[in-house]
Amino acid sequence: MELINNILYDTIYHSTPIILCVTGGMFAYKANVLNIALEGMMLNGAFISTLVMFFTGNLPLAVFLAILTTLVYGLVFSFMGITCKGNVIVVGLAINLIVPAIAGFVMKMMETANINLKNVNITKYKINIPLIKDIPIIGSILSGHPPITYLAFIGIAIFAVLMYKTRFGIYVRVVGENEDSARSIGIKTGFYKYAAVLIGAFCCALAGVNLSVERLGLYTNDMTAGRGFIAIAAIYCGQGEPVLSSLYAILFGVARSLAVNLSIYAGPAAGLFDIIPYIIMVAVLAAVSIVKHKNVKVRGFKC
Amino acid sequence: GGGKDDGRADSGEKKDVKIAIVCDSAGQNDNGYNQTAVEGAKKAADELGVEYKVVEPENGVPAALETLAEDGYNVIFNLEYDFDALIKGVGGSEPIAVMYPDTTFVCVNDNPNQYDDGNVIHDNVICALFDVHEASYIAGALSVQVLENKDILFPAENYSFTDLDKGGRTIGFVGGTNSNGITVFSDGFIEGINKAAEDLGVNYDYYAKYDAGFSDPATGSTVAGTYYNQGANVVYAVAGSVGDGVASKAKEEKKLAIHVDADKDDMQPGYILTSVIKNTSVPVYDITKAYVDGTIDDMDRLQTFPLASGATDITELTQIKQAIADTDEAQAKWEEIMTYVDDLKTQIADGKIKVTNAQIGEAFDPSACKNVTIK
Amino acid sequence: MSMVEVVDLTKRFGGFTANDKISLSVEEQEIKCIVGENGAGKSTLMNMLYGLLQPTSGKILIRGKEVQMSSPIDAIAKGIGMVHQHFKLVPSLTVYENILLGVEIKKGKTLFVDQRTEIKKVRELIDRYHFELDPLDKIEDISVGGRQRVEILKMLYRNVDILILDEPTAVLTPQEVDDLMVSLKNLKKQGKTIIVITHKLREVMELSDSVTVIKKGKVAGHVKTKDTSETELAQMMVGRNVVLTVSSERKGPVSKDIIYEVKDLCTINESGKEMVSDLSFRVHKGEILGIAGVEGNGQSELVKLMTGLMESTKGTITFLGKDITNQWPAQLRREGIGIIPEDRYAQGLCSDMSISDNCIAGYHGNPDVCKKGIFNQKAICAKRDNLIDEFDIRLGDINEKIGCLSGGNAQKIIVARELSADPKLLIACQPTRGVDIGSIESIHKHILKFRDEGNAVILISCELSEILSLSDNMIVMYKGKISGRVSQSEVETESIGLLMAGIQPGGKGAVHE
Amino acid sequence: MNKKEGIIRNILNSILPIFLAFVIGGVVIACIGENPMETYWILLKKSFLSSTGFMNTLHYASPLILTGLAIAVTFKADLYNMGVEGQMLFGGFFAGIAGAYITGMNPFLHKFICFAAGVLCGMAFALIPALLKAKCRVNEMVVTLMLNYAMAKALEFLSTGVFRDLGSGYVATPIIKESAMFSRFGRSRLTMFFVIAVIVLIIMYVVMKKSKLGYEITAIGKNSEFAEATGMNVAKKTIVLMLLSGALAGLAGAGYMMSEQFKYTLNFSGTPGLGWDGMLIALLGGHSPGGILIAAIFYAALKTGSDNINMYTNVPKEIVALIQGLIILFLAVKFISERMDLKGRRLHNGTDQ
Ligand SMILES: Nc1ncnc2c1ncn2[C@@H]1O[C@H](COP(=O)(O)OP(=O)(O)OP(=O)(O)O)[C@@H](O)[C@H]1O
Ligand SMILES: Nc1ncnc2c1ncn2[C@@H]1O[C@H](COP(=O)(O)OP(=O)(O)OP(=O)(O)O)[C@@H](O)[C@H]1O
Ligand SMILES: [Mg+2]
Ligand SMILES: [Mg+2]
Repeated sequence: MELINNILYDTIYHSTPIILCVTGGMFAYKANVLNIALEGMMLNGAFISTLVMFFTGNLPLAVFLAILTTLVYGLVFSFMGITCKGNVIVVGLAINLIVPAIAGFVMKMMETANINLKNVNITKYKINIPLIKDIPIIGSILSGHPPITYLAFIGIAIFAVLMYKTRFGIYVRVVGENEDSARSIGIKTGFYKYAAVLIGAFCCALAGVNLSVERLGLYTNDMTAGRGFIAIAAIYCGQGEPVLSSLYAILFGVARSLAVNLSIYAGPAAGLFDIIPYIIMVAVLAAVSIVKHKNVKVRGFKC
Repeated sequence: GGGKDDGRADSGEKKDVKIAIVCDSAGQNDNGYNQTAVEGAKKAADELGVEYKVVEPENGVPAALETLAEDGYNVIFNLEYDFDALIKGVGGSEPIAVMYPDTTFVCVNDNPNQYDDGNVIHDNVICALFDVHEASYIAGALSVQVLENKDILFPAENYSFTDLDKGGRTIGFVGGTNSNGITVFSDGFIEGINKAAEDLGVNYDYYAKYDAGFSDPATGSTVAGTYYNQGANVVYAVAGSVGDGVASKAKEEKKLAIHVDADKDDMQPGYILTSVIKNTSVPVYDITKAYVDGTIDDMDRLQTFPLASGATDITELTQIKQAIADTDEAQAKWEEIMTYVDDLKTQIADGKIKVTNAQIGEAFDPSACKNVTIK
Repeated sequence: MSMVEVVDLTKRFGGFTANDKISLSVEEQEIKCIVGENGAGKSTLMNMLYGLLQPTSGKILIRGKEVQMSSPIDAIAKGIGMVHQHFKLVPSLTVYENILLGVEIKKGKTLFVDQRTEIKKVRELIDRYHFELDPLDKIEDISVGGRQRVEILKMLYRNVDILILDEPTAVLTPQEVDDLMVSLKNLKKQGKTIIVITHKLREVMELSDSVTVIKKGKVAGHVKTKDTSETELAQMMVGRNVVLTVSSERKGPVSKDIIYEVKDLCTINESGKEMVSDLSFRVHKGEILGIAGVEGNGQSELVKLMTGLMESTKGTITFLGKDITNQWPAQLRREGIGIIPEDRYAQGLCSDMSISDNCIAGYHGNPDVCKKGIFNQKAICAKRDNLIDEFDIRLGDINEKIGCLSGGNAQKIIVARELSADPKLLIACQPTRGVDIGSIESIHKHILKFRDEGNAVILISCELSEILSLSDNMIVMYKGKISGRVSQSEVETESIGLLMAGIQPGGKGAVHE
Repeated sequence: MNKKEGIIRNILNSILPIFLAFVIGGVVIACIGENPMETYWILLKKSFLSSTGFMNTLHYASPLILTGLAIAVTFKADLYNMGVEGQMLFGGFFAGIAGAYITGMNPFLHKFICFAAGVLCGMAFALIPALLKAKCRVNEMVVTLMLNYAMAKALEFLSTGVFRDLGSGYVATPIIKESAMFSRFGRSRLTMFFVIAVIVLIIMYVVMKKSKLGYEITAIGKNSEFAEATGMNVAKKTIVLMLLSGALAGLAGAGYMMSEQFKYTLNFSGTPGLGWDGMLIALLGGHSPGGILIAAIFYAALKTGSDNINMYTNVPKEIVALIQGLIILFLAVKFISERMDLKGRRLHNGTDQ
């Protein structure tokens, strides 16, 4: 029972940053911009928020500056990739290099290898919902998480509405699907691409805050550990649909949580458990794809 | 960070002694193993007037060793486990130790510089080993002692330990990777737990994960979370930044963690029971001093730093002591535990207690630890 | 006062002058046709009128006032709307979303789009202009004609007075063309001014009030429609006499040797629906078999099956006595089947590759250009030069990308490539879609010559006149089946129209599914 | 005339970003009170101007050339093989195993076996996404991304388990035998592996520019529907290209193992990893073999430069990483675009269907 609760709680834990990256990244995906810099942006969010917390202890300021600086990266990405028509993969990879370089540089100047928030008690951030928290299974899913975790899940719905029910969402999709047609009716395609990337930056910053300040109270230079790339994978799996992509993110959270929680029973084979999340993703993807294409008689990949 | 070097190190005109520290991947500011080595170098610079250089190699340790030796550094400390190029030579070239016979190389944490028969291979290579298994042993014994007396020692409102008879006699271990350098900690730790458990007539469960990596604190946090939820009251982390996640989780769960390398007790004050220190500044300073004094050739080519040397130990416990309840009973108990711990230290120093040292290839025998169930 | 007036409008692309001092004027409530060869500069001119391109020099006057348009938004604000040659619709959105794209109706001051009102408005619009559309259909699911209507509605919703249509009929079925002409005339009655670019002179004569002919970026002449004829226009465009309908007259009867046989062929689409069901026909030596039908009745799938782009679920295809069912395009070409694919720039050519690369596509493994996997660049260039010579392909720089060629010349490259490989059978789909009359003439001549050499041709076209004039026999497809077979001697346009609608002439009612 | 203009533009386009990045980096260096010119001089001198330094640069460029090519052959065909890192690790790992566990072998044969092991492993890894793409139409980018992580974990498992060097204090496989090691040229670190990489590069040049396969790669990349319709079996070609890419990546890993690392450690390919570096190199080199060669050498110079700056100045090595990132960022953009009017040109897209 404890184990199940644990698995569920950790699922939410591990899903959150990925969901945030997914919901942020899918607008860029829909706008036909491959934002491979999710990883770097998330890292920046984590770094700046922890840094500001370290020096000021002021959480709102930390979150604000984390978002602001990540938006700057978003702007750089957009400017180089969209306005200057640079190769977005290269731009994204460059940002993924620059963020840890700057963070590493600052920490070197601070003569530390990671930033530890002694002034922060992360239990304080946890929202324990009365009554619900005592219900077995549901309690560990719904209660005891920090605010951004709740935001992330609420965000799925908000972004789904934004994507499908508002003009903004329609335009982003139009820009991605047929830039010519968008231009021919005078939609400022650049603006929507910028906006899509910046939404991504915003969410990634929150993901970073969640990962560092809220959950751990510390920052280390590769703490994002590839979560941004996993998010990209989830976005592709879900083809940028908010709910579907988020489900893939959660799937990953489940797999990861299972891997961590079950590995303590696995003895020497525990090392192999870490492979599970990735294999599950691939297997699910393959299964979905096979079902989807079972009737396709057209050859080639354009269908 | 940085040293005093001014970029003209290759002029070769200076007669001054130059030493270099080649860091491992954690980097010079790791608040641990590398950093203390740098502190040792600083101390040597201040007191002995040597020049020092700290290098964080990008293209591998061998390349850095070679370049430094080429540039006339006299003593080069290698904190990374990569010794093949130095001792054996790779790719058809001579060992670096042979290429630069006038340079003294120091291998920290391992003893690759001996033939199977125990004879030294290169005279200009010194190896420094820390008996961290002994410090871990103390940490293990301390954990049990503290847990068994937790209700007396700690104010109930600050901690939420699992009851001892409801699975609270559980201790976890999170290791970065499954290597001798890590298991040496775990083995000593288990033996220490076993010793104290035996003395108190109780039985402990032991969880261990040896592949948590060194960089993702979130992994440390979740693994520790799992342990704590399984009833563990202490988790010992030997996994770099992952350990920071463990410590953070300890605070979150209001339980205890044990950290490693440097005194990190103040990272989450009150929730880090102790840290197992590996004080690399001692060998760095000592060997540099020997070089400056000209006595380096008389030194043993294998330098071991046991518990008694002070280079490895647990911390002074000042942080945790502040968390102890202000009652007389608690204070008295604490003193009692301290006595117990000091006694163990003496016994180890005297050789009465022998702790398994995986670093030199000794095999750990779980069946000898009857009071610990390894899960 | 003229509605639109263009004075000395010039557009240069680098060193190339696409429009050279063009002047023309369009009166209010007039339908103006603009004709000219491929690459003459028609689209360029219209794009300037719509603000998509900016003129290098010259003036545009709307209702007598000079205007500067930097984007389509400006153009729409000035009452100009355009339906492009290549539709600018978003396939995954619905009809109503596409129509209202850019002018969405919001719920009050919120961010949300008021979908209900939008749908209602679009319904009203559709009813007002008597267009046949369902606002809730997705664009990717509707026919080409439907898409065109959406494009037109998109402009009408924006209340434009001047409507520009760039080759609106190139992809429409005859029925749809007729419907469109009726609609356009209606619009004119309702006060709109319309500019139409087309290659089809019949439509020009039927629809327009006046015609402007453009040749190589310059105006070759303005005429009133009632004062001119198709032949005169053709002469003006091409600069020589053009045979408007090449006669397929043959020297003798079709041979009895069967070259190609399709038997009980079936296939399904993604959702599992049978798109081609139990289809059978034969092609003989020296025969042109035309396949007619309204788009969406399985021709496209049939073509994919015949050209190796799709797999069948049942049935066989035999070629020269050999079973070639489900073979890949490379194998088919090696067997001796030449393929002119349906979509020139999607399947026939690669716009981003050079002319020589495109000249060997499909035959790039042949020993004459490729030995042991390595290309013989000299042979490739020689082959390219041969094709260009032989088929009179006109291009500027030989090292240009294919995408820079005009439609007609690009199409001629495909025809040249496929015929030069000496196939026994040519599968030609829409071989003259969007191609100017001069090129149509030459492509048709090549096809007939190929047949007369004793080879067979399967011709699939939604241009009924093309099928009627070229083919010896024809079959009509309806809902994946053959609804009728006719030979040229007994053909009547009307009965074919009925067959295409699934009705057997003689009042026998609909063909069974 | 036109060509000349293009060349000048290309040169400017590559120099300007580098210049800009160094200026920004210089400002940062100056801000921390160090001398930027001196720092850069060390970078230049140690990476290019001394013969040993230059040879070392070439040495570190060798695996990058191969991973760059591995990326280029797939990216050019519009296939996103993000798994080059994993393929390289896999290949390197088993080349190391073959090198360590096979004894008493003729050195030439031994190296050949190691290379074969590396190439086969690289291909085996690549086969999974290739088959999934070709047979089930699964997005290869996602699969390769996922498998990278899975591979790193699996190799960690193997190197801490069955293949662990028990004598080593950290996680490492046993060191490879002398017969599997490439020996250096003189005092530099350069080995035959560089020559092999260059030979492979030349072969790939011919393949990509002059061969049927190269033609097909371009066609599939530019328009896969066209490719399919003109008889290139895209599914089959996908498998071929992924295997080729995997083989190149495996070769890179094997060569790196035999010329530099000699054993597999958890830090085998460094950060961000040779496969990821390869991606940048392929993109910067415009997917063309010549460009890849230049980009790889340049990138390797920065890498060695990083160590040298670290060793000879007090500038933290993060500065080099920062400059590296900035260069890449700026290189992504063509500062001097083609003639404006050419830029606006749209190619026909065909009728809308
Ligand atoms: N953006 C551009 N850049 C350079 N050249 C262009 C551009 N757009 C068109 N052209 C060239 O200008 C000429 C006129 O093109 P345009 O599209 O106006 O011809 P068109 O008369 O519409 O032909 P079609 O009947 O084939 O549609 C062609 O030679 C074309 O290659
Ligand atoms: N037109 C041709 N005439 C004669 N032989 C040909 C011709 N085209 C191809 N071949 C040869 O037939 C053999 C099989 O051709 P095929 O194209 O199937 O080869 P492949 O290896 O499958 O090529 P691809 O990679 O293009 O699929 C090859 O040896 C090829 O050289
Ligand atoms: Mg046109
Ligand atoms: Mg073939």
